[in-house]
Amino acid sequence: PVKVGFINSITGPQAPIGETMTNGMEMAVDDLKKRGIDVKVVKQDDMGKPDKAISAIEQLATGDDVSVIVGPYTSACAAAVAKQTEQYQVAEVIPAASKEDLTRLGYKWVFRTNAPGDVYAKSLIDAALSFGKPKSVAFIYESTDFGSSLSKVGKVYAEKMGLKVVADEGYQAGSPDYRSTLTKLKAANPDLVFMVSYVADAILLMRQSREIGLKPQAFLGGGAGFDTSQFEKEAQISTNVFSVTQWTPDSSPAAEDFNKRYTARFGKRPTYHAACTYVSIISAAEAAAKAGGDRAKTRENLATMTWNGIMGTVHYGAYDGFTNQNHVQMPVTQYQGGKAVTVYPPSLAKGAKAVYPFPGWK
Amino acid sequence: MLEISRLQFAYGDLQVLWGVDLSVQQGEIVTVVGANGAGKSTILRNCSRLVKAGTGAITFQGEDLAGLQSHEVVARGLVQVPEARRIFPEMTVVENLRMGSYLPATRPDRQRNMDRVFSLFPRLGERRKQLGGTMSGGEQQMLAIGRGLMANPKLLLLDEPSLGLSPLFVKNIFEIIKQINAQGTTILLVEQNVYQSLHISHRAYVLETGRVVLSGTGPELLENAHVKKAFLGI
Amino acid sequence: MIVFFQSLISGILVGGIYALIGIGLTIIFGVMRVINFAHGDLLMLGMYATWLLFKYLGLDPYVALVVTMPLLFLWGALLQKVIINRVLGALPQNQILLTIGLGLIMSNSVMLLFTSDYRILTTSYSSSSFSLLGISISQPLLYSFLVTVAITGVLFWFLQTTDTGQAIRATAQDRDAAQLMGINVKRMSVLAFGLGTALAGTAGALLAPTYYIFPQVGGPFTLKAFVVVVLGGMGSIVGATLGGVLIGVTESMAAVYVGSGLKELVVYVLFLLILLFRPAGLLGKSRA
Amino acid sequence: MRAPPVALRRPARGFSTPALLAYLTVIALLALVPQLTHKPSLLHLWIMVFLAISQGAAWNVIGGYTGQYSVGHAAYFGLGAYITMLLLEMHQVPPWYGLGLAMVGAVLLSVIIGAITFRLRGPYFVLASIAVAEIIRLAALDFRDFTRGAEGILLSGIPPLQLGAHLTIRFVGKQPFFYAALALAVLAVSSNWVVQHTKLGYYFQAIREDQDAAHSLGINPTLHKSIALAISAALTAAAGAIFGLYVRFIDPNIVFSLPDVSVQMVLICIIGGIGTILGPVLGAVVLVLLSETLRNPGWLVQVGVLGEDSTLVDFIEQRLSSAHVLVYGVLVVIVILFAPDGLLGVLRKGLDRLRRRPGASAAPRAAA
Amino acid sequence: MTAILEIKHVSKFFGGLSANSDVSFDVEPGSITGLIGPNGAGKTTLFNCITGYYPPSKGDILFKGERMNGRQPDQVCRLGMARTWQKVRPLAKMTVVDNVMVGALLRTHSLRVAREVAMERLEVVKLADKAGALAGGLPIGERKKLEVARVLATRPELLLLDEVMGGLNPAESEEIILLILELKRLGLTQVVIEHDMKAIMRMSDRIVVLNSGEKLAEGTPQEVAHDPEVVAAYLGEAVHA
Ligand SMILES: Nc1ncnc2c1ncn2[C@@H]1O[C@H](COP(=O)(O)OP(=O)(O)OP(=O)(O)O)[C@@H](O)[C@H]1O
Ligand SMILES: Nc1ncnc2c1ncn2[C@@H]1O[C@H](COP(=O)(O)OP(=O)(O)OP(=O)(O)O)[C@@H](O)[C@H]1O
Ligand SMILES: [Mg+2]
Ligand SMILES: [Mg+2]
Repeated sequence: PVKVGFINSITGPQAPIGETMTNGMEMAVDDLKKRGIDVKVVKQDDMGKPDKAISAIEQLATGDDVSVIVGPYTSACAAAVAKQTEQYQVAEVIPAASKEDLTRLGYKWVFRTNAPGDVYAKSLIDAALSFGKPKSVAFIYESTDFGSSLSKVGKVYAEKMGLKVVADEGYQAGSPDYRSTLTKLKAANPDLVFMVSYVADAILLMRQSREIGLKPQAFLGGGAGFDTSQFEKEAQISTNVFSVTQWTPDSSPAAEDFNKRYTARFGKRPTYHAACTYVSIISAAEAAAKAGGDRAKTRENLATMTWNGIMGTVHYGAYDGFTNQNHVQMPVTQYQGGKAVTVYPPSLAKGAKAVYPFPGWK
Repeated sequence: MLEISRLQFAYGDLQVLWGVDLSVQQGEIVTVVGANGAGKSTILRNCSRLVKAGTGAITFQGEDLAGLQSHEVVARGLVQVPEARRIFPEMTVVENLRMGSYLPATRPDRQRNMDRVFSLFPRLGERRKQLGGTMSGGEQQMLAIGRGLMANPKLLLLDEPSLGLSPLFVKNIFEIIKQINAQGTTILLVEQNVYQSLHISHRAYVLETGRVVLSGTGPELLENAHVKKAFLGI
Repeated sequence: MIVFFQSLISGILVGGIYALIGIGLTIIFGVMRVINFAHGDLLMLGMYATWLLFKYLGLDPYVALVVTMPLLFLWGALLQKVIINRVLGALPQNQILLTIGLGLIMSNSVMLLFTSDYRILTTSYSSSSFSLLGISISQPLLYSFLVTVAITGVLFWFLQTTDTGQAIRATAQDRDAAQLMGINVKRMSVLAFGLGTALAGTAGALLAPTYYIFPQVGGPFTLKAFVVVVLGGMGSIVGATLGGVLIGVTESMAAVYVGSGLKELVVYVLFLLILLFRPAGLLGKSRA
Repeated sequence: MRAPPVALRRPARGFSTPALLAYLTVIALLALVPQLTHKPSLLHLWIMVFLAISQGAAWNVIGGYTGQYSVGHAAYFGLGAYITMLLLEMHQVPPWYGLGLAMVGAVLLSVIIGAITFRLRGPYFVLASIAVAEIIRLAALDFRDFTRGAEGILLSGIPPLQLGAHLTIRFVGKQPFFYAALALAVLAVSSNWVVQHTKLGYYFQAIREDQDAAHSLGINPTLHKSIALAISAALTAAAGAIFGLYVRFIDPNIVFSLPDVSVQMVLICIIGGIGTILGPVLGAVVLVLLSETLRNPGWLVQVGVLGEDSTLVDFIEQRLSSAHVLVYGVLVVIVILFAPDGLLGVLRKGLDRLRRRPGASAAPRAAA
Repeated sequence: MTAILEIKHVSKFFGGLSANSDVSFDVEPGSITGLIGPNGAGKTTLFNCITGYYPPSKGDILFKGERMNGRQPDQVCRLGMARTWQKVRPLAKMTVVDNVMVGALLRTHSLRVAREVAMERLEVVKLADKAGALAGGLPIGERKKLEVARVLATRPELLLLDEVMGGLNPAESEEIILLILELKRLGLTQVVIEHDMKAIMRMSDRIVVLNSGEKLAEGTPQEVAHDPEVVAAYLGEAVHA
């Protein structure tokens, strides 16, 4: 069998996402088996800490002799690992870390499946501008690498598109009370509220927005917490909220099939982390299998092959200063009737119409 | 009333008591004298179960104390006023005294006992609201004795009650001890003020390096040559 | 102006919950001189208990308090009796590490049992509010605040006036001496830890309808509880209440007038400033 | 009554030649390790162990000897990492100067922090130390222009170090970091030794035991606590700097972490044995290896301790793969409950018992 | 000869309570001054003011002609004025000899010298055989001796002793009295707080009596012992030496 190393945040603060990624990995292994590719995945936990990630890569690269590595999840760990993979000459496929630099430093052995951070913001703002004529935007985001770099790009892009940035609030996650921040936002009266936050803070932010009656033309959610099944379920607050995502189940029949099988198996909707991991494992394993496990050849294959699957066409190429970067067209969804519906770009929307402006709280 | 037999005790590797026999009869004042480190306080701590004996037996009113916890011993009427006072530093004088009568059985007498303490130690009455920790050394000593009295003790163990008291008050304290005793409380006293304490006690023991070397009535021991030389400096 | 009052009100209401967490910690510290680093994890247990009762029995979180409080009390008492009791005489740093270890055990056991997924408990009033002169007042927060006020009052009365309450304080100050007063100090510790745990759990239950639940949720609350307690003066219930509200308001105001990212920073700076001028906290007895 | 278990102890130990020889031998042997093995994963573990030893020994100076239980040492660790990395990335200052500046910076910071926190005692001090470290973490997150905030700093490269005309050290692979970390560990452990065997150490311990009494004996507690903290901070900052350079990426939540740095440092000392020279060393070795084994038992196979299909590895991988933090917690609790003086205490007691058994007569220990 | 220690109109208030009020007296070099007074008279508080633990609320304290107000305890000790604690404060987890070495290290940097000095001082107080024991395990009497040995090791010129005989039996007190007299012979000035009147009368050159924070009397032992006010407030009956 081909040996694939898989570095993931099994424990630590990122564990919830790590778990969905493990699920994605397991689906991929099963599907590969059906296709006659026997994969042995060697798991390593990085606990969300870069020094542990280094331990992990060393063990995988020199001890377990894997042909290719998938992971790690967080940008911090991925950054620490990237340099090592260059040294050990083993390809690393990053499934879902957003830090742009990872595929901008010209690393030869580092590949990335998901779209880097800048795409999130651009897609959302493009979508909003296509629905209506907003004049101003407020940013509220978690002060993490993901949150702050996303909104940094977002602010630059918004200004370029003629929007006025009326508020810029980074917050520390883990506080039960964002009401005052939201009140301040409300006082600034923005047309768009651009939010970036992890899983459950998204729900908190929307609940408290409802409480204090914040009512812009649109709530734009920058992926992550706004793109989860839990958020979807909270219909009272999620309805009409937009979110950008790496992947939607309704984008293709393959995706829909994946969605069904995943939901049946794990009892919840797959997040894009799961989908991206699934895709990353598939491409890594197929590249390695075709290379007979040889690391250099595996790298060659990753750089040249293309895949068609649940994320459409996957190819790790060079564009806009990125290298070995899969070019993802990020869809924008809107929660309508308790479900995420793709509303942008029109090519993926399949006729669904966005509700714009926000009609108000029920 | 209190019967200690062949009590042995060690702190870790350090053996302190080497088989002490000692008894206190109802109504008595019994004093234990001995040099520093002889183990006097250790005997009292064993009685009040702050430390648990290695071997030997302690019975109080016929009941074996092995197996009992400190607070259970107190409930039986055996109350210790510890060495170094051990006042609750962040409680006021009144609160400290109140804790003395924590046990439900003593609560009905609380007010009466408190009045009695204030009349024995007027200084405490003047300082009802002062925090225990800020009282002077001697004041704390008064508070500690007063607190012990609040518990309606049957047997009161006093560990160096005169320590740090002014001469006038030292005399007072021995008067007070006699008075308490006369009111029906049996007393086991540990004192460095050998002269005064032997004077008021019915019986006394001399402890040397963890062994009882002498015992007798107070006056007897006062006349004893060894006691005179070793403790009275005569 | 509306912004000011809005943030003041929500600061006070959230401060109520902080106060409750702080009171639990202060009682534990007060009696056992143990800084409980597992406090947030006890709160987390309270949240899970509430969530389970809501999910499987459909019990409203506030109603469920009658179950969660005693449950957490028992859990705390058990922890104390079996484990923490053994380190009461130990060095403070050992106690700190012991509670850290216990916290790790609790959060990771919960993770094994319930996975690390975020749980959301949505009640009909989870995002409802009253409106008062243009200021919105969160319904769940208001309920929580009232519960907190009631609990604080009862506790204060208990500790200041009952003999058991005084005995808890006495135990805190000198365990040996307390034993000599006939106080069963082990029982007092069990009582105190049970109470502290129950309060942490209650805070968790009160947070549950408006917050989210996951195994590691406790960490930030532990820190917050420390700040609350030290600010108010360790061992002081009134101090913790004051500290909680003060911190709630400071956070809220700082988020508006300084910046959302800086609100915690402002809180810590305030904390240090107060300690500089009042080393024993606002209501602490300043004795070395 | 809680009686200290051992009543008699050797009076202060003097300078002992065998101990020094043993120490030097161990260092020499360790210096040979990279020549004997080229397994990067093994060298990585050594580096982690050395850094942990440095951190533990650094904390020991202030926590173990001086009795000030700081749970905020992440402040110095992070500061060290940030100063070195920022200087290198933004101003191309080579890290060997950066490291020195980091240590100086940490000392300055320690003076400020000391001025604030040393007025406080006991639990107030502990919590204030946490607060200060949190303030610095939050500031690092928030003052983005200066620190790049949560995005962190990714190192692009370390310039080679030219020593004399012939020796060039390139910072690739593990070796240079191995020696740097080893040197720091030696420095840190030696500092503990010096503290224990000089006036300074006596003063630190006196403050630990009773600050007021120490004060009345002519010791300026604030000054001496500040000295202890400065030593501790400088060593901690150096460890942070080497960590950052080695891992090549830092962000505030990593290097200013309360659980992963501040608490870990305390843990190392307590598990090993607080206020002793060997304690932090032992603690560091045990903790690093333990957490690594639980996280990834595979390394034992790689090193050759266990066979390829060892059941232990399987057990840990199968059963504990997501529970290793839980196991870690359980072990911490067990050590604290059953070995309150740390593993060194357990070892000592064991040795004492062995020594006493044959010919338990007059043990001439009190003299000397 | 000028006084080594001058207390000038010193007052100390705690809230509304005045623990010392307007206390003045001088201490002559080489003399022993007894400081007595009822419990709570303010004796320990005065020591605390002299040695820098409390700033006096009013008044001045001069040591060797230098003003001590505002100096920290460690500076005071370095200048040659050392005190013992009524509530003894052993460095519990250090050995007896280490305890004394801490004091000795004030005047030397060498551990070897300090250890020699420490052992010497321990001989003086007859504690040398316990040198290796942990200070925390000593009984009260030995702790007091340790306390004395430790301050002696700082080589003070003026020694303030706060009830070092408390808790000792007469025979043991006698040892301490002889020690104090011996120290006097060696030229050490001492201020001694003690409730044992016999001892005080025997040792002191002068006695100062405090009562409720105020100086009640001052004079030779004989004068003080027969002062009716002192008898009434403190002694209860006249004491004859
Ligand atoms: N907690 C303890 N740990 C170790 N040894 C102790 C402890 N307490 C007392 N000792 C030792 O036990 C012996 C007896 O002590 P104890 O306090 O009973 O003496 P004592 O007769 O009361 O003396 P004193 O008159 O000084 O109070 C002493 O040698 C002392 O060193
Ligand atoms: N920190 C403080 N706060 C409030 N009152 C205090 C404080 N320290 C001392 N006092 C009070 O000041 C008075 C003098 O106390 P001090 O300790 O000086 O007495 P003392 O003469 O040494 O008595 P003793 O012989 O009993 O030791 C006492 O009434 C005491 O209660
Ligand atoms: Mg005694
Ligand atoms: Mg006094």
